[in-house]
Amino acid sequence: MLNGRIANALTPAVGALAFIILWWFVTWLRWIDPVLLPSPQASARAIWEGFVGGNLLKDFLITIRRTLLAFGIAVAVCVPLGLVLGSSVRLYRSLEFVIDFFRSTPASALFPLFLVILGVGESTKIAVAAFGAGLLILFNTAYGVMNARKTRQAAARVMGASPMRVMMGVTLLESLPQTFVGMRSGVSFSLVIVIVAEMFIGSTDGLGQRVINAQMIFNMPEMYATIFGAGVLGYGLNLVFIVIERRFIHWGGK
Amino acid sequence: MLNGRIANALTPAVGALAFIILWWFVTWLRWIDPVLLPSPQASARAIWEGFVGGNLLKDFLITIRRTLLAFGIAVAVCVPLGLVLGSSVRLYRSLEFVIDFFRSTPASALFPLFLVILGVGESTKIAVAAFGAGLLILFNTAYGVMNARKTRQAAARVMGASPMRVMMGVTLLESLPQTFVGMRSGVSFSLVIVIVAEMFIGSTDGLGQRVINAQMIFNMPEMYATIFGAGVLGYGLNLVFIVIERRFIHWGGK
Amino acid sequence: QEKVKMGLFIASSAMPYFIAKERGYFAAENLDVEGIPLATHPLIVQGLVKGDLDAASNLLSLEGANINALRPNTLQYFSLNCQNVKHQVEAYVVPASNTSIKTLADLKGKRIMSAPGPGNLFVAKGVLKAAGLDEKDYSMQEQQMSVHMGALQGGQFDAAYTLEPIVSMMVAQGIGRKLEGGLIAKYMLGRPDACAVLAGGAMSVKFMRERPQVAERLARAWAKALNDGNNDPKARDLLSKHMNTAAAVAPTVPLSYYSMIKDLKPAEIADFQNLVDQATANGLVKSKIDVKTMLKTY
Amino acid sequence: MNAPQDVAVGSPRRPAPGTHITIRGLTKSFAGQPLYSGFDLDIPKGQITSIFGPNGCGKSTMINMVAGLLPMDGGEALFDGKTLSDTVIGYVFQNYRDALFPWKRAIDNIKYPLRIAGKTKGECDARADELVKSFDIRFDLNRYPYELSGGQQQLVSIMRSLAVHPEVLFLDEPFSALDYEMTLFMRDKLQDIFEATKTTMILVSHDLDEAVYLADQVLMLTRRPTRIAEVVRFDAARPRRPETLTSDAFIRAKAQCLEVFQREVRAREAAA
Amino acid sequence: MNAPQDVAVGSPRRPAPGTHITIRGLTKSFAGQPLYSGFDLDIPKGQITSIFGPNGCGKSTMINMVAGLLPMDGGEALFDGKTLSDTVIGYVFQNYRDALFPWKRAIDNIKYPLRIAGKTKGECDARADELVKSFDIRFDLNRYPYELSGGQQQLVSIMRSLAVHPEVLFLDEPFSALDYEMTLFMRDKLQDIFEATKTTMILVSHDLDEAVYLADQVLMLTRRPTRIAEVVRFDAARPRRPETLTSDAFIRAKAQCLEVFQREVRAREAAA
Ligand SMILES: Nc1ncnc2c1ncn2[C@@H]1O[C@H](COP(=O)(O)OP(=O)(O)OP(=O)(O)O)[C@@H](O)[C@H]1O
Ligand SMILES: Nc1ncnc2c1ncn2[C@@H]1O[C@H](COP(=O)(O)OP(=O)(O)OP(=O)(O)O)[C@@H](O)[C@H]1O
Ligand SMILES: [Mg+2]
Ligand SMILES: [Mg+2]
Repeated sequence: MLNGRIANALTPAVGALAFIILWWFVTWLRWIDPVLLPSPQASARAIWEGFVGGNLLKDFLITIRRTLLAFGIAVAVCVPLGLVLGSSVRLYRSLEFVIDFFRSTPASALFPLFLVILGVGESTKIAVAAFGAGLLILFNTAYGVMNARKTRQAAARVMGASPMRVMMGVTLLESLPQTFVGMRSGVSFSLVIVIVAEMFIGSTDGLGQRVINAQMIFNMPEMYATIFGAGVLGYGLNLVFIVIERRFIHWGGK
Repeated sequence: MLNGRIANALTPAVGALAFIILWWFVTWLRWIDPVLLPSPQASARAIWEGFVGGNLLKDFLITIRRTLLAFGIAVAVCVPLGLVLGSSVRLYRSLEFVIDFFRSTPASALFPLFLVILGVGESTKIAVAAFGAGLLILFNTAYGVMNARKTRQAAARVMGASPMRVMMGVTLLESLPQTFVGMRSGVSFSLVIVIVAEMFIGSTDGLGQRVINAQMIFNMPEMYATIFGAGVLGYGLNLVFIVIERRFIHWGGK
Repeated sequence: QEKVKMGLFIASSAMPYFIAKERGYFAAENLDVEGIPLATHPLIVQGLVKGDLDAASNLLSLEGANINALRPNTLQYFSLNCQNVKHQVEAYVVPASNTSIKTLADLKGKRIMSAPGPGNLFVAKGVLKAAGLDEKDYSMQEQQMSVHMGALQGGQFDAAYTLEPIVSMMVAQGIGRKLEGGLIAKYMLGRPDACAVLAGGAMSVKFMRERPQVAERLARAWAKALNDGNNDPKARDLLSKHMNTAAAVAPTVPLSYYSMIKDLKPAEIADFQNLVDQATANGLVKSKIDVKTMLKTY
Repeated sequence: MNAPQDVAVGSPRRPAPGTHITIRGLTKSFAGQPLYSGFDLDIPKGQITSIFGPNGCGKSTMINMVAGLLPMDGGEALFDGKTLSDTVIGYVFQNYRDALFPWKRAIDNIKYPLRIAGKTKGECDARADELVKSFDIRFDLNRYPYELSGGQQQLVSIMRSLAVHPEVLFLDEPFSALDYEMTLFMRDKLQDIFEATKTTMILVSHDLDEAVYLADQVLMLTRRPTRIAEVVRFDAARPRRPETLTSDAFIRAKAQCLEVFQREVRAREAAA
Repeated sequence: MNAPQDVAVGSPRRPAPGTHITIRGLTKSFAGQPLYSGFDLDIPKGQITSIFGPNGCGKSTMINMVAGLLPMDGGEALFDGKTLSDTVIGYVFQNYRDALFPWKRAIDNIKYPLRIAGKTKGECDARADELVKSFDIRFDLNRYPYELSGGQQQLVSIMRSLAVHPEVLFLDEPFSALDYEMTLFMRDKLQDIFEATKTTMILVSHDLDEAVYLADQVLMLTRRPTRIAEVVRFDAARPRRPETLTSDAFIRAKAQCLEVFQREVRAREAAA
């Protein structure tokens, strides 16, 4: 029982460990020039120095803030929208063009458009990330609803639940496993776009700006350290969902 | 009956039309300076000229080729892998870090790494797109398997189907609705990364290179025309899946 | 024919490559030079380090200094591009309708955008410092070059530190007015005719060591191309064809001055050293480096 | 592809007095094959109507349409002058497994219709307690539905349908998964509830004993395209008890049902 | 929380001669509550064993474990010296709806186990035809399962389990959704198949008539933690026909079952 618990807790670490060992191995064998790909130790040192001396922590927090803001907006708008669209296949089909269109357009190509509309401030970065993440969430939620069995919604309806109640109390929960997949895609994507935006749209802070600055002055340990930080952050955000999912979506696959 | 058919065929056009009308409206009212956001007519003309005079068609085809190659690799590798990982939750959890890590890292930040490994040729663009799309497909397929009911797999097993047969004949089909969502996310993402890669790495052709060139010389009609082309291409690729889905995944939600 | 891979950063400073290619100078040396466009300089450096690239047509000087500081003997410049008041590549631009800003000093308290990257920020700020403005006196944000025109026109910024050909296009389209150009030479190096080296042609040391004859032939072809670039106006036709310069401004857009290392005057080398030293002091280059070690005379 | 309109036995166009649900001109086809065409039926108020018919004759489809869960191709169903949405309905799905909410514990599934009806938490708890006591439930209702056995799930499904004192109760093979004792117990329970509340009940069952034992009238359906073969009344006094099963009236009614059933089945077989 | 190990009636540790499935020391608990602990059972070869017991006593769980669909916490099940994977099994799930493949037409569902067994297309078609004829199927097997009524789905599920001439056939409430006539027909059909093939059959049923009518022995289970209350043999000659239902032997066996059942139910109730 206890052993099981420990094993459970350690499972997620296996991948991380294997990944770092592989990284270490590649650099140790010098398969890749250490100037181009620094060792995990060098990157770890850069992270440490960034936290202690530099303002890595600040950049970290700023990026998290932007990501969560963007993601929050995306969820608030696109989960309900996805439920509504998914409930009417015809409605969804009629809007599918726009959804697939923008899903297939690089966020970086849309920067100019967002800049034109929202200016160069903070809001553009958040808006473009919310937009990108929102599309994924919308898409997944709508498909979750379309692919869900209809019996339970019918059951709620026949018990006299209002359409709103059916939607929030049944349809939402019915599509939740897929919606969660969408949210996890969305939170990662939101982080990705925030970082890209920080790289390319006038930013003086955030992980993206650190990445691009480190890259420009060819400070590879710093660059990979920051990328690694971003990846870990992404996993961390996903972890929140994994935990919620385990707690709340116990019925998946039952 | 016939009316229904026509309505069905026209449904997808509604969104596209609304989108173009909105675009036209915004530029017509001059809410946004036409130098920054050209009208749909101007962009249409640019597309026309690109097809007739320029080599837009060639760039189009090159981008399609790269996208499909990357996507094909991603599907071939990641659907089976997703089935295997999804069948064992513990295995998936142990690798989840790596999957979520890379899902949360911008492809553009990974270009240096891919360049280091694969050099500056064509293969890098395809590899990085296949990698990005593959992660999404893997993630969706694995969750499709995890969230699928287990009864049918049990039924196949008890009828004496080999594990391989259960996987390909039942697990795959059981998770297909979600796998399809993953594939559609993947094909769009693959297109996005190919375009971004064409913008960034060693490319003398493709839609991405057109976008960046047009952007550099501030040829906005050409830029938006190309982006529009990319978006339509993305919808087109999705359309293939929508059609296949309608034909083959008739049991979704039943 | 010997195969050579050359990294390109698509900008007007890549012109020598296109001249040599189109006018057959490479072919005359029996070279098959493949140009590989890469959108950021670090990717070019990476290619040179790894050996995917043998040379680069226009690699930022600070990138070169940096990699050589990190990893001595990685690459050497065999030609440099000088910019100064006569060859104005960089400039401060203000909206055309704005008449209140007449000198750099008037930028006090303004919102400024700069070309992106630490190198550009370094010079954009360095110039203003030399003009007497402290960093606190203005706000500066970097922006992708592609949004400079839109952002200036949209009124989101009061001024832009930007580069050719954007400067010319802003002026030609009536969006902006050039406040002052050739800033680095004048303000940071102290002489209007100083040679501010922002980029140059580079070869990897590995390439030069392993295929010295090929390197030499490449340099010979290159020298011819530089000569055309400096003196033949018709070479500019290539700008709009290959280097993302609008046809309207291509004939007149200012370009930097190209020289092979052997043609550089000692003062110009000293200018180069000066600029690199300032960058080093600013933390942009890891450690102090003697620029002569990264120059190769052909 | 319209089959000739059947004249439903005992269903004049104008609803008979005491009718609760009036079905008129019900038409439905699947994949171009007609299931119902112009089907008329009156379901009397405050009585138990059993529906008895072969597999696939459209029993589930009919009650689904009447309860508004499936669109009709044509026709209408009226609820004693009220609209469907004003009527409190209880419904036990044939497919009970898919109709329970797996995200709610069994007990919360039972309380769900009470919540919908706007009852307070106290009222919900009280009613749930009452149900648990009355059905003498011996398994843990704090489990999730997917942790219950088939019969337990069906029992929860029945309790849920009864929670709100419905005006009309649809029961689609409600006892199919219950054990021997529970089935007997539930028949009597249902009868008790009926006597106490006079709820209109529509019971689909393949167990002829059960169908007749509980019913005021047994609706005998034919194979598709579905008609009413006959409506057999069974007027034995309530409460009916196990002895009823051996009473003359019961045996007569059952025999009549069987005869109609055999006749219809044979007739179709001959025709086929 | 270990309940005292029950001594299973009629199940010595060494399998009785003619045993097909030997279950020894079966242990299973859910959520910390024991369901089986040290359960022993011998299922005789070439006989029909009915399992009769209250809802939630673990009938489905037991046959699921024996068929390898659910892991045991402890214990083992042996198949006449063979391993489970070498044994051809037919299985009708209580949850038949979720066990059919919705991506295959009904007819292809039926052919699936034949395909698995490596039969050619021709053989599959021939066997499917044979089944369709033998079951006198009158609905369209080219429909997808979700287009069928509950009873039709169950019928398809039964046909699928019979397609490959299994050595052991597990039937978990296989007739629960079938109509009156079909149920009678299927009982006889199953008996015919049994007589022709002597397949070992394990039948879970809540219909005591059915359980006894078909069985060579009826396994009476108690409530959880589950023990064998009694094994009632019924040796009437086959083929059994409707007349059997009125024979003395039948009435005796049924009465004995009922008595055991009542006694067990009462005993537990008193204990509870
Ligand atoms: N979605 C569908 N597509 C095509 N045919 C359907 C569909 N749904 C139901 N049917 C057909 O309609 C008929 C009636 O189905 P229904 O479920 O109402 O039967 P039923 O009387 O409830 O049968 P059972 O006693 O088996 O539950 C069946 O023959 C079935 O095949
Ligand atoms: N996943 C689970 N978690 C907890 N308890 C479970 C789980 N699955 C089954 N049970 C419990 O195990 C017991 C046996 O279930 P099982 O389905 O075997 O019963 P059964 O004898 O087949 O009943 P029925 O006649 O209703 O089909 C039940 O009490 C049930 O609540
Ligand atoms: Mg039915
Ligand atoms: Mg069971």
